Amino acid sequence: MSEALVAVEAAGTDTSVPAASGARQFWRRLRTQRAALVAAVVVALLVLVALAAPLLTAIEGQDPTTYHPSLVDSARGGVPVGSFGGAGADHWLGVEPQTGRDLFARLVYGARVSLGVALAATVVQLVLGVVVGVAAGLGNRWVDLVLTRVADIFVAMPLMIVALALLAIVPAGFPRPVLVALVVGLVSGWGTLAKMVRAQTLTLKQLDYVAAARLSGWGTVRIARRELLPGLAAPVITFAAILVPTNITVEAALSFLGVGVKPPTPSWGQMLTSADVWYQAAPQYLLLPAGALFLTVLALTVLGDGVRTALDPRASSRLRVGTGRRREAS
Amino acid sequence: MSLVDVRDLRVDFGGLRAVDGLSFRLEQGAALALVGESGSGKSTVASALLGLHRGTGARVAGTVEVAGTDVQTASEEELRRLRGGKAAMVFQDPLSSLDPYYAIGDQIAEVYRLHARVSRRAARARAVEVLDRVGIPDAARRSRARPHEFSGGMRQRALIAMALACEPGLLIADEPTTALDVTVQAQVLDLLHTLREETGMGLLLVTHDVGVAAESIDEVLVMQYGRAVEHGPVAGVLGSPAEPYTRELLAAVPRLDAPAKAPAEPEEVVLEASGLRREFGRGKRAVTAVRDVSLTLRRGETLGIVGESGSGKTTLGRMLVGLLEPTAGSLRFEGRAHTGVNPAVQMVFQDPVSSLNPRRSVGESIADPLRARGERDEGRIRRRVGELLERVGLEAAHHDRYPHEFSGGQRQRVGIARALAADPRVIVCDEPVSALDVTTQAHVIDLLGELQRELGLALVFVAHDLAVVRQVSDRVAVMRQGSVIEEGPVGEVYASPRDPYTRQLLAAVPALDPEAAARRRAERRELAAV
Amino acid sequence: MTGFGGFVLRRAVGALVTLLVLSVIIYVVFYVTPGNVAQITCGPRCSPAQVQQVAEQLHLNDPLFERYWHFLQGLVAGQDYSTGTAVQHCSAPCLGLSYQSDQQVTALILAKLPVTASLALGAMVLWLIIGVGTGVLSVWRRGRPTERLLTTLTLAGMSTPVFVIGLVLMIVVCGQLELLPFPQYVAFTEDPEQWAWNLLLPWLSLALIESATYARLTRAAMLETLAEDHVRTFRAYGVGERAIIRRHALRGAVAPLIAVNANNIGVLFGGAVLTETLFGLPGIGREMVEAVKVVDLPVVVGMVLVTGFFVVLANAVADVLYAVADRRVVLT
Amino acid sequence: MRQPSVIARRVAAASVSLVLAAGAAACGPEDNDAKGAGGDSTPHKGGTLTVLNANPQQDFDPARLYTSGGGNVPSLVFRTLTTRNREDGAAGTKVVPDLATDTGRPNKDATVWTYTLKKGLKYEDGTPITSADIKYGIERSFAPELSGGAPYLRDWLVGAADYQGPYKDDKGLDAIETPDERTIVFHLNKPEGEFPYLATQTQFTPVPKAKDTGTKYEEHPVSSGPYKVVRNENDGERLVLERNPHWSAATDAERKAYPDKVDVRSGLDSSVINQRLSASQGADAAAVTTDTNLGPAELAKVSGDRDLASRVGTGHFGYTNYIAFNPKVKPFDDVKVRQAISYAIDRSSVVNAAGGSALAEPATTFLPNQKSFGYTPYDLFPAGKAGDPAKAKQLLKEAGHPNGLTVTLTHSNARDFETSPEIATAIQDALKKAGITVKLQGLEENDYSDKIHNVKTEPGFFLAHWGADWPSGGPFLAPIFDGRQIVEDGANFNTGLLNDKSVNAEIDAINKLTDLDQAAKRWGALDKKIGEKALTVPLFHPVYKRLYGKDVKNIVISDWTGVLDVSQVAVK
Repeated sequence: MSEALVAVEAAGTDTSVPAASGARQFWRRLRTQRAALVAAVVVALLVLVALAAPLLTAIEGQDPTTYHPSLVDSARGGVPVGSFGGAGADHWLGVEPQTGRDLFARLVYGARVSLGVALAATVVQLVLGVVVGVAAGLGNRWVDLVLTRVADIFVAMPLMIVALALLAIVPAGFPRPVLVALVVGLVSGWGTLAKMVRAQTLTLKQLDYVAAARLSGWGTVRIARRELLPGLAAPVITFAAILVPTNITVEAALSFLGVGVKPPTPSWGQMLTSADVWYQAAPQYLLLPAGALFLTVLALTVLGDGVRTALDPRASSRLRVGTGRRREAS
Repeated sequence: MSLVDVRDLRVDFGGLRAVDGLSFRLEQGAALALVGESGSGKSTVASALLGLHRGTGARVAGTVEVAGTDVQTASEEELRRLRGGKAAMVFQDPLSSLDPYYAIGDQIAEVYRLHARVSRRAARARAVEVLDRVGIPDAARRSRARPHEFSGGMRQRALIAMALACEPGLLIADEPTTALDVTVQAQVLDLLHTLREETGMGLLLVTHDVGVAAESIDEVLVMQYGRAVEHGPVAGVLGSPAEPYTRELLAAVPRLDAPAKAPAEPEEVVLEASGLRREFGRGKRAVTAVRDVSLTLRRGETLGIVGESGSGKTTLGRMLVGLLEPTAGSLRFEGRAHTGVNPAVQMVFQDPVSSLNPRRSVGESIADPLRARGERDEGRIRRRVGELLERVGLEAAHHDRYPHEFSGGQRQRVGIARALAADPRVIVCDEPVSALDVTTQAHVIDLLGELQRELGLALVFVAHDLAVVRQVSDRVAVMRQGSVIEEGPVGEVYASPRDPYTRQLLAAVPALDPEAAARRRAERRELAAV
Repeated sequence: MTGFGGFVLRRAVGALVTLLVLSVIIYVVFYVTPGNVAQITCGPRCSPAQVQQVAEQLHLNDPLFERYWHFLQGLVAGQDYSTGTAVQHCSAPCLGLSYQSDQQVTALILAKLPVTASLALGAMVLWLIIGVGTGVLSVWRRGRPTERLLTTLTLAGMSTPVFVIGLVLMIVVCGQLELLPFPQYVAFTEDPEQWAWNLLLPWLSLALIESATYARLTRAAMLETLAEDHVRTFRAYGVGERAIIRRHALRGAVAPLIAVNANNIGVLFGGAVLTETLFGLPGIGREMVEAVKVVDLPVVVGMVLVTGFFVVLANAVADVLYAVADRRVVLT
Repeated sequence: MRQPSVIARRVAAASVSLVLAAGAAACGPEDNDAKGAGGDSTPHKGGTLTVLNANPQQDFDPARLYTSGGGNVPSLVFRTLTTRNREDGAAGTKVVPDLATDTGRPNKDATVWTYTLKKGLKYEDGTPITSADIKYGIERSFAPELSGGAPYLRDWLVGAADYQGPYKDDKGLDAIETPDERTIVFHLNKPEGEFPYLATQTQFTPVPKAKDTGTKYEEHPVSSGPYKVVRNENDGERLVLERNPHWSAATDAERKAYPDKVDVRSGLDSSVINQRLSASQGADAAAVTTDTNLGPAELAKVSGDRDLASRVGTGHFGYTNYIAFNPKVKPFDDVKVRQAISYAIDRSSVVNAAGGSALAEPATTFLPNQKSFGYTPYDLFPAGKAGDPAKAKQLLKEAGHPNGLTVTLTHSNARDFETSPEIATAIQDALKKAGITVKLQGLEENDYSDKIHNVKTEPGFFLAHWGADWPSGGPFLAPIFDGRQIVEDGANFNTGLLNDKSVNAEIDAINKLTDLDQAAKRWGALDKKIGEKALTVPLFHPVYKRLYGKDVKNIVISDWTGVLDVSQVAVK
């Protein structure tokens, strides 16, 4: 998904008139949205599956790396023996072509890597985007100019190319999933976020309660932390909800180009990359990771929408040029 | 047959009853004002007249007949014919009530073509005609402009033009002047008056401002909590109100003819501004918001700063507290030059919603100045916040509540408590009551007065409402286009304004007395003719 | 400086700074990238002496700043180079020669750009049709099963990597149903009809992935507009739901659509690496990945600059269009 | 030379590292009678042959090409002194005359080789081909601007080591004499019985000096073969070849040149190439590929379809994938450890990871399993199908590692199913049974290639492969095991750092032989002798399966290239 969409969507969250808030309110409003609740449960389950991968595979009695040469037909390119890709009591979802590795185990371990990488990259993007954005919004003209320019450079940087180069530079000993997460986080997404946060900061900075905090005698850092950051939560969370699925697909694309997470570590993107040619001979090999990815993106998107609605129930216009006076609310 | 006949109207939103058994009639060509404070249900009634609650989840019961259409039972098609065709509505915020993307003439033409089967050209011509009718100069050209290219008053005229396009029998005006400056407000009210005289249409005016009502109508219906409190001819209701609530409402309205404050004893100067100037933007695009303003403020006195939107009064207020750095000029506080913020100079903000962080408890917000001063003892902080809350008329137990749990007036009290927490010697109040209902307004003004006497505070009272400023100030400065054009003791300035602009401003203030209103209207015509 | 001229000047200066810094970053990154450039260029069986000759030929032994300076000189003044038998001139702005193919990078880019542009612009048309159409339909049918179905379908497109969508489309549409021939790039100048038929599947693959974005954006912007006061005005004047959606709600979505679309197009002009690879389109993205793999620095820098230029340009154009679409916006 | 394109992902050995530009890979008819699909199997002239390739013909300069036997598409345009025999199977490993009248006349110790050109040879513009043009063609391959070819000319020709090509040094190479227009004589600095094989490479293509445009020559190289270049777009991504009217079949016994036109489209995704060939629609019915094989997934699909299966060829190419040890790194200095690993290898799971038994044959010898290489079967450390962990454990115990061992296996991150993570993981999995814990170290391709070919950074235990420059033991064994070919300051291929006097002496001795059958036998014996040192663990020899369009006839796949020979196919 496009970063710009994220920016526009998130910017739609109007903070100029802060919504009545508090965590309780937020949960109450989230609870009223059934789709979002279902999505939250799905996301929670996915995370749980990822965390419990060793346990789940232990129950199945398999692991994600052991080869089972006897379960594939070597003469036919290693297509799994038996119907449904060799699915059965031993291998719940069948085995991987060529190697005979257990697909269920690879899928749940893949969830670990894919979700882990995506979440970690998102954290990097959020930290960078918010810190740079707030600093640019609060800093003087030069700080603003330099930081905005830096963000621009990262927006203009082609992700795949720089990722290819960076992933080649770092020594092989560095844990690969961490590296992929760092590179994805560093190179993509945050520039747009920073520009959005900057714009939001400039808006928030004008708010009376920020002025009041200044009059109280607080310094810039404290004001940023106590008064601005909470106000940025809604657009930033919205942004994050869209960044996570984007990062999952970026991981898949990097795998396709051969610089993603390395085998034997399974990830959904890497499974998809190996599986697309098997679409005709062993369809389940492709459909399983594709389905998992789809479910994740769907759940995260719906949840993101829900969170956004809960944080900002008034679908108010981002373009409103208000007169500054309150409207009669009868 | 009456133009409007409402019988036993009840409107429920979820569990909340907004209108509760309201009945009234409006005859052809007559004018009725629905007057009430926030939450009285007056705007809900206006919407119900056009069936705008359909499909929104609100439950509407009772009978509503408008121009012969039973709104409750009418078909979609009948409703569409009613809306705009027989009864047209003018909304409060003229900017957001027009589509920002289309030319104003096109928007009027679009509405006109819905009700009159005419060509695009003819509809466009009609749009120019009505725009001209409401006094838009050079209407043919201006009809091609988009809403943001119009001033507030012009936009309101355009909305009225849209309403006029189909020659409806009834005009419903929902707070048509709330967002406007006082002089513009007067012009719009005058326009409505003229139009009614000429076209003979009925007018239903919805407003919280009794003064606005007095200017324009025949009958008044005062509402509270969704019910009618008092209903009768305007002179009767406003002149000799029967109900206590009506009396309270009227008493709270600041009047230009009320006794002015006795001038305070001159004491030492606490704040002195000389040659303050502020520009925004750089180069050719620079705009001077405040130019060469010099003021002095003495202990215990209130300086009123009055002006219309864009006059630079808010910018000046922010410079006085140090939130904005002046481009030129200097400030002296208690004899010493100072820049930047100073806890001893505090501010009370206009909007009680945006001036409190919605995500922090009010106690936390009030404690900010204490903590910033280095106070670390939680017990002492809590005690002091409790005292402050009680001092502004709230309870110490409110410490852990969040802003949204308070009403507007209460929130403004919290804002005052926060300002007080810094032990200030000067408080700049930027439109502190303009967002409040009149009764609440009066209470907050009283509170500020008490605090001033008790603590010897110097107050700067920035406002657009001349009556309010007159009520609270010792001295007043009138601002226009960034400069102070007139300054002096309240009595002098209001009684014998030297500057013609001041005179114009004073003439524009709505009067409560319908006769006085008529007289003023005549005065305004004269002033305009000059 | 005011007005449009000032805007263009400010943006141009900003873009120049951005691109220069970008090129420095790429130079440094590729300087530390592993891979013996001379050995790769010469071949794995080249002797150390030969590798040295090649390194000298490519100025690989010069210090980094000198090489960058050389690059800047070429950019401003052009440069001469030898083909062995003759001296050729690479006129400014010269981005240097490919280490691998000895071709002028500018010529390389000019050859690839039409392909990438064809891909990007066609895909844009399709995703706007599919995305905006879906968005409008889901607003019109809001709260009903149709809306949920549409949302789910577009999200399915968004969550499937392009290499999966593209390959499956190709197998089904070209291989099994035989509705279209397998795509192979035909230049527009050569045969416009064949150009379109052959690009249809790549366009569709990209459009299916991107349309979710536009559907969601359209829907969100329209719902937001529908909640605005001016829509209430037109409802109060008897304007019907269909006209409200068509005339007023959709209009409100135009400006954000422009912003997002321009940004996407800018990024796509930098090459849809995966799509170009899968469909064998000789575009910028694929060339760039190939160049990275063989550490062909001049090509990488040149392509990154062009890519970055298009992103910057697209954003500036977006700002202008945004201001045209929404006259309240002032260009800064 | 250039690295394989990223496009050639997913498919085993799309391009073999040493024969990239030509594109090696294989295809041969399942049954041995070379027949196309369809009723009339007689080939006719005419039609357009489409070639669908993954890798563009980026190098189309004969000086820059690194081919085995002159390449495939290039050999349609470039004729060389000698060439490979264009016959199916083992017969195709013979070297035969091309421009020359014979395969070369050596002096007694094989240090001077003399060739005579056929009469009536012409370029595409009708000018005659002279021996001086061949000399010039070879000389320009020494120019640093045109680097990329094989190292042999520089190593073998007298005084060529520091020669920088005719652009910098117009005196030329004295080692090549052209006493008259049809005669060319090569002076070598040591006996090389295999010189006729070398003369098949494109550097032996005549280049008219007047038409030489240096680095731009590849845009339109002057044809000496049956076709000339009429279109070359996007750096070799699209090539259109049409008949060269001045080529005469009478002077060329090898190239059949049936189609009137050859349309080469490259830069395609390998899976798309196979999809197109299997659909065989329109022009694709007359299509072949010279660089893409069926991958495992496609093989699984094809094997269930009778029609498709009849359009699959099988080919072999001299190529071995193996594990390399660096005996300077502990614990691989201990031959017992190396043997233990040899015993523990599970070749069936390695073969599966490489694509299954149809795409890979388990290898126990370093030399490819072909007669021309002198293949002598041996299995010195029999691991059976699935490895012999017991024997391995025993050896480890003897080596002083009773409790097993932890080692690091270095591999590349390429997606080639050769040195790629899949193979490494299969080995990791197998060695676990023998108590050897394997840590994987995956390197990016450039990094991998830098590290394993540098004596200072070479890891102890890594995946490697080697392919033939021509079908003989010489270029297969010498670069890897000849101690004098250890390169200290550049790309080194003697990864076992073996410098054994008796091995070196035997290599010299065989090189003197001009009887190639005799030489082959001795290479085979040498291979076994080296194998005893356990410096490598041969894993598998790839097998190439290739689809071709349904109208393609006269399929010829030699064991030299393993590639469907485009000079032989007909589409009518």
